[in-house]
Amino acid sequence: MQAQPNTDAALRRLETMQLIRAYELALVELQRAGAPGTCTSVGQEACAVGVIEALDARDRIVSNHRSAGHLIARGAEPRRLMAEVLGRVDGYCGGRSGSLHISAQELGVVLTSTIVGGELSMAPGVALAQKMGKGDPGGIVAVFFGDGAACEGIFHEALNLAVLWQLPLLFVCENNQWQAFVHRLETMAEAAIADWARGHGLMVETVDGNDVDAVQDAAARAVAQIRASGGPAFLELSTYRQRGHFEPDDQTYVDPTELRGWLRRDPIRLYSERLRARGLIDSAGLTALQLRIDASITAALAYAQTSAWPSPETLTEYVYA
Amino acid sequence: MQAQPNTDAALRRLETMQLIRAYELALVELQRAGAPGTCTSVGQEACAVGVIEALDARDRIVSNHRSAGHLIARGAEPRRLMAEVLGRVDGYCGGRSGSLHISAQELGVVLTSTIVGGELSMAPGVALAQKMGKGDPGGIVAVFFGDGAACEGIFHEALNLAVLWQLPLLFVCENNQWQAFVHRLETMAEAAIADWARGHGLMVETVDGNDVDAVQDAAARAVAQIRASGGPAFLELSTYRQRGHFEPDDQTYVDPTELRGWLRRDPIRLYSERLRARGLIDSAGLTALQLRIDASITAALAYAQTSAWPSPETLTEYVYA
Amino acid sequence: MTPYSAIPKMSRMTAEQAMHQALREEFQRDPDVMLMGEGVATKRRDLLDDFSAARVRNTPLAEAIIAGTAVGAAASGLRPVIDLLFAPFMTYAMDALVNSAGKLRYLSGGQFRFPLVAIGMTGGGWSVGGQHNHNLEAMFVHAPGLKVVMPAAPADFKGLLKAAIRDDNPVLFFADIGLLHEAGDVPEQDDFIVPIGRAAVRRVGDDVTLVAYAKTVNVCMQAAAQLEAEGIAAEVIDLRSLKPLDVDSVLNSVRKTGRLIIVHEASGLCGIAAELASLAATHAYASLRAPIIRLTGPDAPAAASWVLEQAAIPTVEAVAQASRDLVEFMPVSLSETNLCTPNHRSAGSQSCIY
Amino acid sequence: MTPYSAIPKMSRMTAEQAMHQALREEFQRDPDVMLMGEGVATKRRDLLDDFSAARVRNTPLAEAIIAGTAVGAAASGLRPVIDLLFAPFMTYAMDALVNSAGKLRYLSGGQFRFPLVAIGMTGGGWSVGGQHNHNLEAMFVHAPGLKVVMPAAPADFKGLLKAAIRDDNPVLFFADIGLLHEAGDVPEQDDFIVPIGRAAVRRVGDDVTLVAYAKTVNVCMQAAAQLEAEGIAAEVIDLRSLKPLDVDSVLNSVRKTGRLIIVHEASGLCGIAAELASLAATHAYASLRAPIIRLTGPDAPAAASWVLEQAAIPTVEAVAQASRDLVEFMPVSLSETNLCTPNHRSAGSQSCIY
Ligand SMILES: Cc1ncc(C[n+]2csc(CCOP(=O)(O)OP(=O)(O)O)c2C)c(N)n1
Ligand SMILES: Cc1ncc(C[n+]2csc(CCOP(=O)(O)OP(=O)(O)O)c2C)c(N)n1
Ligand SMILES: [Mg+2]
Ligand SMILES: [Mg+2]
Repeated sequence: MQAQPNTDAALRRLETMQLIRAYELALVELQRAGAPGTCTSVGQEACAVGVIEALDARDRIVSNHRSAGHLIARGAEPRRLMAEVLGRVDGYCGGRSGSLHISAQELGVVLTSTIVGGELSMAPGVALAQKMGKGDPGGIVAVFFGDGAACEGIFHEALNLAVLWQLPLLFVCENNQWQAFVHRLETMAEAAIADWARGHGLMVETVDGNDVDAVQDAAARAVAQIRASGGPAFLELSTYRQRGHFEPDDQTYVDPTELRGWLRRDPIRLYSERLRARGLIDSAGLTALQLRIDASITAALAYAQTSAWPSPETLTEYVYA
Repeated sequence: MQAQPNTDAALRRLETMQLIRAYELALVELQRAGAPGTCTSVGQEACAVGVIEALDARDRIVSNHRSAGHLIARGAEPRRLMAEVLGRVDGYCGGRSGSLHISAQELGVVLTSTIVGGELSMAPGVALAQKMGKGDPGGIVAVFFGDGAACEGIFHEALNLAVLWQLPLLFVCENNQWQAFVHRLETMAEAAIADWARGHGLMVETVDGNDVDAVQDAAARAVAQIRASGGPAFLELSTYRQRGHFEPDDQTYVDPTELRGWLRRDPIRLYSERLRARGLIDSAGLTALQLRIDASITAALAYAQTSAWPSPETLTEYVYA
Repeated sequence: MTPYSAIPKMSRMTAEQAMHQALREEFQRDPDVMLMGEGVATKRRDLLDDFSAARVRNTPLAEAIIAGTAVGAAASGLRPVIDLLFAPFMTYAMDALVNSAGKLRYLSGGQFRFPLVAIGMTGGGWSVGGQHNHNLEAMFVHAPGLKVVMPAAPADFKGLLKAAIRDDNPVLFFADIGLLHEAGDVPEQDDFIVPIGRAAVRRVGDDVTLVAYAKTVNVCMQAAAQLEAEGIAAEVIDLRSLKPLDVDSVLNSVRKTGRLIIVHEASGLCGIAAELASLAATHAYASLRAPIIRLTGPDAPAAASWVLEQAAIPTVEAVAQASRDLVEFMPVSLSETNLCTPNHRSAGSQSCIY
Repeated sequence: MTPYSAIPKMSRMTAEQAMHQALREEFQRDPDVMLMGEGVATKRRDLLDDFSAARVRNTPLAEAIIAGTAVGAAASGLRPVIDLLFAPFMTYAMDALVNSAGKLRYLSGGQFRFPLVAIGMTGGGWSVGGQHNHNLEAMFVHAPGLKVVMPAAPADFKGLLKAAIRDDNPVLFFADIGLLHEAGDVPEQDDFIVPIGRAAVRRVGDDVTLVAYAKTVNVCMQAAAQLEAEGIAAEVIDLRSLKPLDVDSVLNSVRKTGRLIIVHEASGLCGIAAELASLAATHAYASLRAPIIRLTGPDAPAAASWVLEQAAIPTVEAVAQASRDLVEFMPVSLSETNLCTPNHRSAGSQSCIY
C-alpha cells in the first residue's frame, strides 16, 4: 500500500509531467519545421518525475539519450534545453551536445551518454566517488537506462561491480518495451530484466512506470535502502514509448493494439483522473495549468530560437582541459 | 545417481587425464628451460575429459587460453601442440599461435581466443552456423570459459542471444576459483555464476568438476537436452587451478590451506582411487600407464624440439585470405 | 567483373537504395549471405519476407555479440553482413572485429576465413554530435587483417558492398550519412561489382592532385570546377577503398602533377591523409614540386550544433585556396610554415594539439 | 618541473620499478589518486598496505567497467589510474575511453574533466602472439580528447607516468614489454616529471634524423653508433609522447638534416610514422634532401613464434641501410620505387597489402 502524496506534492507531480510532455511535443513541432530530431520521452513522464522526486540535491543523476524528462524533473530550464537541442550557445552544453547527451552539472545531472550502455559504464564511478567522499556527504547516484541497455554486456558488468563494491547506486531501468525499431520481446525473454538483475543478489523491484505515485513510492524505498545499506538497488519501471524512437518516426512497425492499450494508460491522463477523483483539481484547474505550461514553453522556445549560434572560432575549444 | 562407466571408458578417462597432466608438466619443465610460458590446466583435467567425451565428432569446440586439456581430450597430438607452444612449423597453427590461441579445425576445435570472453563472443556464431546447416547435421557447440570470463559483459550477451535464438550451445564454465592473480571471491558474489546464468532461463547445472564421471554424466545430460530442444544449456564445473596462472608463477598470493584442500581432491588421484576400489586397475597397472604416457610425452617433446622454425619470409602469410 | 564504363543499364537511385539493392542481389545470389543487426529485419522487411527470418535477423541491442556472432558464423561457412548502425557503436565490437576477425586467421596459421561485412554510418550532416558522428575508419585501417571501404557515389555504394560481401576477408563498410540520400546512376546488373582496392579518377588534371573519399570527393570536385576557371587543372581521385589503398593511382597522379592535397572529414592525426602523404613523400618524392597539404577534420569530437559541425568539414574554398597556394609555391617565396595542416581554413580555427 | 639535467640523485632501476615508484610518489602526493585493475592490489601489495584498500582495488575481470568506472570517478573528482594489462584488452574499453573520456568534456561544453590514466603493455619479446602483442597506440592518437605516451627510458617511464597522473586529461600510457626489465638511471625526486608532449634528442647529428619511440629508440641508437663509424652523423629523437607530438623537435631536426627516417614497431598504415612523414612533407618540404622512409612493423598480427615475432620488428641493420640510402640519394641515381615502405628489410618480406 503506497502513501498518498499531499496536495502540493501531487499537483507538482502532475505539473512536472505536463511540463515534460509539453516540452517534448514542442520539440516534435520544431523537428517538423526542420530542427534536429530528438528521442522524446512522451509516455514515460511518470518514471522521471517519480524517481527524481525521491532524490535529494546531494544526489547525482546519470542519464542517456532520452533524458529530457530527467532533466526537467530535476529542475532544468526548458529554454536552455531547447537552446541546446537547437545547437545554440545558451544550451546547457553550449550547443555542442544537441539533444543526445545533455549534462547539467549544476543540477547534478552528470555524464549523459548517448551510447546505449554508456550511462551504465560511468555510473559506478560516480557512485564510487560519492562513496569515497567526493560528492556531497551521503549522496547517492541514480542511473537511468532503457530495456535495450540491459541487453548490452555493460549492464552485467555494472551490476556486478555495484554489488561487489557496495556502491550507492540506484539502477532505474525504464522498460518502455522498445529498443529503437525493435520490440523488446524480439531481444530478450518475456520477463528478462528483473530476473537478470536478481541474479546479482540486490534489491529488485518492478513497478508500474505509468503510475507516478507508485514510482515515487518505490524509488523512495529504494533510496532509503541505499542510504541505509550503502549498496545498490534496482528498479524496473514498466512503461511505454508512445511516440517513435527519434523524430520523425511513422511507427508503422508498432502494433496498434498494443499502442492503444498503453495510450489508455497514459501516465498524465491516469494522474489527472486520480487527482480529479481526489478532488485536488477540476477541469478549470487543469485547463489553467495547461495554459500556464503552454505559455512557458512558448517563451522558452522564443528564447532558444533567438539564442546565438556558437562561433566557428570555438570549434576546438573544450577538447582538452 | 550417475551411471558407472564401463571398464574401457573408465580407463580411457584416467589415461586421458594423465596424458593431459603429463603434457602440462612437461611444458612447465620446458618453460624453466627458457621456452615460452603457458597457462596449464593442472587440476582441471576432469572438466576437459568429462565434457569432451560427451560430444560427438560432428560437434564443435570453442576454447580459450587454458585449452590444452580440451585439445588433448579431443584427440590432439601432444607433439603438434608442443611444436605450437615452441613456435614451430609443425604446430597446429604453424607456430603463429603459440600456446594461447590454438585451434585445430581438423578436430573441430575452432576459434580459440585468448582474449577472456572472446570464446563467448564467437561461440554463438558457430552454433548459429550449425543450426543453419553449415556443420555436420545435428552438431552442437561446446564453449569452454573460465569464471573470470563470466565477469565480462559478453557473458551476458552470449547467454541472452543463445537463449533468444535457441542456439545449440553448451556453455561450460570451468570455475577454477582464480582469475589470473585474483581469487574469484574478490570479483563476484559467492555463488554468482550459476545464478547469473539462471536469470537467463536455460538449463543450468553445477557439478563437481574434479569428478570426471560426474562431469561426463552432467555433460551427457546437457548435450542430450540440447540435441532434443535445439536450445542451449549451461554447466558450471567447480574445480581448482592447482598451479599458477601462467608459468612461471610462485603462487605466493594463494591461500595454502585452500590449495591443500583442493590438492587432496585432485581429479586424477580421486579417479585412480575410484578405479582401484572398483578393481579396474592396480598399482602395477598405474605404474605401467604412467610409464607409457611419460614415454609418449618424451617422444612428443623430441618431435617438437626438432621441428623447424617458420621462415621469416612467411611473416605476412595468412593475414588475408 | 564488369568494368564501370561497360554497364549499359543504369537506374537513378540514392546511395541507400543502392546498398539495399546490393544486399538483395547478394541474398539472391548466395544462400550463405545473411544479415544481422538492431532493426535490420524491421528496416529491410522485404528481405525478411523474401529470404526467411533465418537469414535476416533483428538482434538484441548488443554490438559485441552481434560482431562476435558474425565472426563465429563467418568462420563456419556463412557470409554475415552486420549493420552496427553508427560507427562509434563499433567501439563495443572492437574485440570481435580487431582481435578475432582481424587476427584469428593469421594466428591459426590460415585455418579460418572471415567473410563478413560490418556496416557503420558516420559523418556530419545530422547534427547528432560526436557519439554518432565520428569518422574512425583509420582505426580499422591501422588494424591488421581487415579491409575498409568508404564510397562516395551511389554506384560505388552498391558495387563495393557487393564486393565486400563476396570478399573472403572481414570488410568494414563505412557509409557517410551526408551521402545516403544523394541520388546517382547505379548499374542494375547482378554481376556489377566495384573491386575493393581500386580508386576512381573522377577528373583528370595536370596541376594538382586532390585525393578524397566519401563526402569530401564532392568538395574536391567543386573546388576543381572553380579552379578550372582560374586555369588550374586539378585531378580528383576518389579513393573508395581505404584498405587496401590504391597506392598506384595516387602516386601516378602525384608523379604527374607534383602537387598533392588530401582531403577528408576524419581527424588528420594518423589518418588516411597522413598515410597517403607519407607514401608520396617516399615514393613520389622526386616528383614533388611543393609541400603536401592535408585538409582534414580537427582533432576534436563532432559537435551537434550545425555551425560547428559544418565548420569541421573541409570546404571547397579551403581546397581551392590550398591548390592555388601549391601551384604558386616557390621554395623561396612562400614560407612553408604558413601552410597549416590539418586545417579547415574557412573555420579559422587552428588551435589543434599538434 | 625539474629539467632532466638538473637532477642530482639518481637510482638504477628497471622501467617497471620506475613505474611503481611513480605510482607510490603520486599516491603519497595526492589522496585523490587511486588504482584499479585486475590484480593491481595483488601485484602492488605495498600500495594496498600503505594507502588503503579504497585506493588500490582489484577489480572484476571486466575492462569495460574498469574504464567506465574510471571515467565516472575522474569526472567526480578522483584521479584514477587503471591497469588494463595488455593493450589489446583495451578493445573492451573502447567505448569508455574513446566515446566517454575522449568526448564528453567537449560534448558537455567543458563541464567535466577526465584526469585518468589507462596503462597497457604491448610489443614483441614475450612470444605471446597478436592478442597480447599489438601496438595499437595510433588508434588512440587518432581519437580526439586523449593524450598518449610511450616511453623508452626508465626515467621517462617514471616521469611520464607522474605527468600523466597529474594531467587533467585522459592519458593512455603504453609500456613496451621488451623494456620493462631494462635498467636505467631514474631520478628519485618526488617533483621529477617529464612533461607530456616533449621529445628527447638522444643523439645529435647533421646527416639524417631518426625518429622512434619505445623499443625502437634503442634500435636507432645502435644504428647511429654503426653509422658514426662510417662517417654518417645521425640525430636520434625519442618521441616519448605520441599525442601531443613534439612536432617542433622533429621538424627542426629535419630542417637541419634534410633526411627523415621514422621507426616503430606498430603497423605503418596510418601510424605515427605516417603522421610525422606527413608533417615533414608539409612543414619541412623545402629542407628535404631525400625521400622520407618509414621502417615499421608489417600489416600483420604479431605471431607467437619467436622467429616471426622478431622479424616484425625493425632492425638495426635496416635502419642503418635506410640511412645510407638516404645519404647517398640522388634524384637521378636511385629510383624512388626501390625504397620500400613500410618494411623490415632484414625479414625480406614485402608482401603487404599496400
Ligand atoms: C551502443 C549503441 N547502439 C545502438 C544505438 C542506437 N540507439 C539509440 S537509442 C536505441 C534504443 C535504446 O533502447 P533502450 O535502451 O530501451 O532505450 P529507449 O530508447 O527505449 O529509451 C538504439 C538502438 C546507440 N545509441 N548506442
Ligand atoms: C580481456 C582480457 N583481460 C585480461 C586478460 C588476462 N588474463 C588472461 S587469463 C586471465 C584470467 C582468466 O580467468 P578465467 O576466465 O577464470 O580463466 P582461468 O585462467 O582461470 O582458466 C586474465 C585476467 C585477457 N587475456 N583478456
Ligand atoms: Mg526501451
Ligand atoms: Mg578461473
